[in-house]
Amino acid sequence: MSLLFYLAAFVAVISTVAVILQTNVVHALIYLILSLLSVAVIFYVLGSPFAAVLEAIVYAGAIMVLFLFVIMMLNLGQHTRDQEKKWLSLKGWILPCLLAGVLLFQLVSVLSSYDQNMAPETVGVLEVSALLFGPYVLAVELASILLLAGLISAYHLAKK
Amino acid sequence: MNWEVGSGLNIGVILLTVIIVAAMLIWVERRLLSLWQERLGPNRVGPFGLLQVVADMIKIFTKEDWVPPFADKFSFVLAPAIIMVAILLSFAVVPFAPGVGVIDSNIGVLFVLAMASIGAYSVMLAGLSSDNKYALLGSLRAAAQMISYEVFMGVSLLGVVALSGSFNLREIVLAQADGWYVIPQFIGFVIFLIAGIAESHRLPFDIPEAEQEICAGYHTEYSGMKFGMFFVGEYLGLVLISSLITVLFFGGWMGPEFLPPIIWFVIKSFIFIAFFILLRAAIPRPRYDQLMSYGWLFLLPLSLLNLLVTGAIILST
Amino acid sequence: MQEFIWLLPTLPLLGFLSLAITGGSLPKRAVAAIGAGSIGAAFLVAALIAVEFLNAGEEVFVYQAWVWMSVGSFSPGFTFYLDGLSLVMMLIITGVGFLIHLYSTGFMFDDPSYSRFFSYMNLFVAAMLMLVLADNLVLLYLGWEGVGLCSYLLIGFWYENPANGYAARKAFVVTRVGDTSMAIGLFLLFRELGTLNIQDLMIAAQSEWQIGTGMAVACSLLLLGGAVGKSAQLPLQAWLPDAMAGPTPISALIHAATMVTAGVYLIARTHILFELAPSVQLLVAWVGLATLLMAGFTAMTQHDIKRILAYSTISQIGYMFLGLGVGAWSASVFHLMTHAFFKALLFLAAGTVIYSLHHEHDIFKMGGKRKQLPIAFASFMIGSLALAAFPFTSGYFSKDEILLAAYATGGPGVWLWAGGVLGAFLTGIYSFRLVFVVFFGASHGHHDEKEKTGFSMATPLFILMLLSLLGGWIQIPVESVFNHGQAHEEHHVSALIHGIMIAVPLVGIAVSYLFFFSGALSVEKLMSYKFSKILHRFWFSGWAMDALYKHLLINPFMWLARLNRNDFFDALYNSVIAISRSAHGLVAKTQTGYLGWYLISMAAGLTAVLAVGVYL
Amino acid sequence: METIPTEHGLILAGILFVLGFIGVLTRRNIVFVLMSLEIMLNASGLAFIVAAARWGHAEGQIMFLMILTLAAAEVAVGLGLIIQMYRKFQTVDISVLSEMNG
Repeated sequence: MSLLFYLAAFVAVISTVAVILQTNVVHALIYLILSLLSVAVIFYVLGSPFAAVLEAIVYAGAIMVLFLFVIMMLNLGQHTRDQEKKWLSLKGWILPCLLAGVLLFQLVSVLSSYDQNMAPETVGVLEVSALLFGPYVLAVELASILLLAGLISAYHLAKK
Repeated sequence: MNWEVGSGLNIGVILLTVIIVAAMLIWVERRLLSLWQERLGPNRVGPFGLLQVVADMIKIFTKEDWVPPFADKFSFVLAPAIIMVAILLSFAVVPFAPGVGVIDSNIGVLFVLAMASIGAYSVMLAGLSSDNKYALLGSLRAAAQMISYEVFMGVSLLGVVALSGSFNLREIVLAQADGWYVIPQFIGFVIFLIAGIAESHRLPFDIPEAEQEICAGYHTEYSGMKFGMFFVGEYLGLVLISSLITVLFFGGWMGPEFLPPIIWFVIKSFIFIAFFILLRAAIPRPRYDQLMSYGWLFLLPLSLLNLLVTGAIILST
Repeated sequence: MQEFIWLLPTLPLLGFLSLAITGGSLPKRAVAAIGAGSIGAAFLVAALIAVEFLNAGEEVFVYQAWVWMSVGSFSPGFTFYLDGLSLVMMLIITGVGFLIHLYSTGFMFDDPSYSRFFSYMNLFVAAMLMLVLADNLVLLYLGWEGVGLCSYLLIGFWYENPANGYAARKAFVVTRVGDTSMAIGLFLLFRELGTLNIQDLMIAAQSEWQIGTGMAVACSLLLLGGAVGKSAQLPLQAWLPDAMAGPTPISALIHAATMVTAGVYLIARTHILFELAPSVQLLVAWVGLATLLMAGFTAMTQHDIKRILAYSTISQIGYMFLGLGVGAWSASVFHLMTHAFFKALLFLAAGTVIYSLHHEHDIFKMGGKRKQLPIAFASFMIGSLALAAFPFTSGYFSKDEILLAAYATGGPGVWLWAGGVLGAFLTGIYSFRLVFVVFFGASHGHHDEKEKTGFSMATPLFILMLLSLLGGWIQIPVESVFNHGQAHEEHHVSALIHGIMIAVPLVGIAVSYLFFFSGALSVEKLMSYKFSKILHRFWFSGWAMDALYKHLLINPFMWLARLNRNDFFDALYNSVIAISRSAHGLVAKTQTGYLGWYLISMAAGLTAVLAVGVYL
Repeated sequence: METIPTEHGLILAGILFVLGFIGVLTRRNIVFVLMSLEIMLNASGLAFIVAAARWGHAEGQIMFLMILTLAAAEVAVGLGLIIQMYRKFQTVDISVLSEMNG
């Protein structure tokens, strides 16, 4: 299982790197879906099958489809790809990479002091749902309100 | 994570069988259609024209694997693979019979839904990468249709899940020992049936590939083996939906003792396959907007109501 | 019945509230019913209370509605105090007020803001009742300010015309000067004597202060300032003539029943305080005398019918102050009452004249109207007779009492008496000048409509005519308030003095007759002298008071304001603004508008914060 | 079954987060920016799942569900904005949105 974890982690990192390096939006999106699916695999390995499936259904299956939809509507042709190439100059990468490197260094230096293994047991749908509709029912309500707000504002924004 | 059912043999046999069955369905469909339309159908190659499928395969395999120069090659090649992979992966959780199946997963139903949603990318990428307006239109339609009907499909299944108390397809089958879920969950069954047809964009919901309007829709530019994958993928979807209906609503492999369980499963599934082919022969295609408004304005409220009533009854008993 | 005294201010207040809340959506009949009805009901209550009060032997009655506020030992209540003085006042206010309201229902009927008019009027009466019934000076001050507010609202009632707004502001600001003085007086009284309950205050003042102590002088001077402002005496009389901008019934209300009498009431109410400061009391008398003469001379020269009446009011209030100054408290209150009758009558009659003549105010454009406007003519006749103190009319008795009291004080009293008699002579001239010019002589003929008086307008006139004629026989029950057990002293003076006092107004009327009726003496001839011309201009401008104020107060103030415009403090504040502006400019430079720049800044900040969190 | 150290999961989340971070900073195409934001959100969700696995509790998954909801709402609004922007400026370059400078 840990092999599966490291494999999926490798795929996730590689495909994420591909996402931020791509010039073609559609390809980047495909890599992003791949990254999300490998994260879903990681979820499964880490004993959260429900989260894994939701990652695949909602994240990879619904949210990314929306992206694809919008890309279809934007009608980005070859010239945008050339433009992307032009924008991705080396100069633009230095400062962000420096910052990100510092950030990563900080994160790693904080996190690596934490050495404990993850519990191997699986937490299934039933446990999550019981908790979700028990003590966290308010969070469910809040989430639904958030979604409603998102729905309304998206409808309003996309209207002509 | 239960691996006791799955073995190398199981995986291989099921994969092959499913693909072959799907391929054979091409012949079955043509023969059945001609039967209902009072004509002969393919009957020249082999006995009853059975070898027609083999001939078609040879033709498809040997055709030139051509990618149009204006297409986006990466996604163009990826698209047909996605639908095959997604649907074949879905079969992994289907319990055909005791001991016949790949994974006995606790999240089987959800896994099927996840794969269905991944399958939507196939048509979208195909249409987008073809750089062809018919293909783009077809893929837009397909994407909207599939995303919409995924919702009702998922919600209609939840009644069954609530009754059986599990997402595990095998346990769902076992829970139907006392009675098939088609009786308490008839509304759920009907919605799942309709959503399943739309999901696999079979006739009459084949709006993404409506020939009269937009050529062949999203696979207009495809030919050779890549077209074959779309083609077989459609029949794979047909088989998948039929077997899911059998598992979820009609007691799966269970039946009287005189036949082995796998045979019961095949019989039940085939009835639905035949039903789908009959639908193709009988019902005309609706308009695109009719399809969408039918789904959102009728099926969604209905499925939610069904879920609500089911939940209320379960809680009260 | 006396315990229903709280109904008195409440009824008009309810009328005001219901009219204000409905905001003009009621039909006019309903508005009239509410507006006049609430005052009528209040008058009914007042009359019943008066009957009981007189039957019970004039006992003081105190009714506490609730405690208004309670801060330490200071706890003024909504407490109503009923004695002879407040009884007389409340009867005048509700009675005359009701007649004016009744008149207004007809007079204002064509006005689009009918409901607003009555709501203001009701509030006015409510505030005035609060003022006269208050048992402590805080509640009195509430009514005092309420009256001021309502006068502002009513004078500026036709607010579309900027001149009316100006007049309203002028009335408000000028009376504010007096109000401020009065407020300071209240603070001083509370600080010195620790209470503002009027009766306790009087007792405390009597026991703590010697006659003529500085504190008593200061307090009574400050209160006098308030009274002078409200009652339009010198030097704060300037607002009253301009207050004619409002509708005529308002003038009647302000002059007869409410507002200007408030100052007289205040001094009468706190007369013990004034008795402790004889110099101030004498000052009151001199102020009254100066005012009455000034107003009398001015009234002789005016053309506007309402301005003549306004100056005559100032003059008559001057008589009241004169009375107060010489200690003739009850005579002053008596004159207040009779004045309420005939001045209300005159104003309402003037309203009828103006109403019938399409808002013509200039008396020289009227003329010969006695046939055309018989009721108004009768009213003016009777009202002017009473005003000029024609024997045995109501004004005769009250004015007589005041002048006799002035004469009886001796010393400067003779001079006060002489001035009062001169004022009576002037009164005779200007009141009959008005009557002769408007109702006799040649008709100017371009207004020949019939008199427009319906039932609602004629009835109050008749009642007031009756009261003006016979009001002198009324005995007002105020002796117990002012005399403190001493017997009422009769003024014994020679028949000569009596004769002079009867004759002088008649002489004034006769002079007026010669000038304006028979034509034996000619105004034109008189005006041909340069000296009289200058005098006329001087008098016409109200003794140039407005110009005086302009040069004395307004111009220096404007100069100071201009001087202050660019002072040091402004520079200080401006520099603060300039510094923050430039700092803002610096910060604004970081706002390039480019999303990428923002993101980089955000990321750098995030990294820095994390670094602080991780390594510190 | 061998176990996985918690820090490895967390470091993976960190790496993904930083990658998304770089994407947000470098890209000028607003679609890419939004996608990078999704990567960052997903990385934080991964951190929650790792924590859930560490303690064997369901709360981490619940938090992931909340993040999922948030992402869905955010993407709906964000994509609506992108469409509006494209309609108005005919480009997806974020640097054209520079009118709000001080």
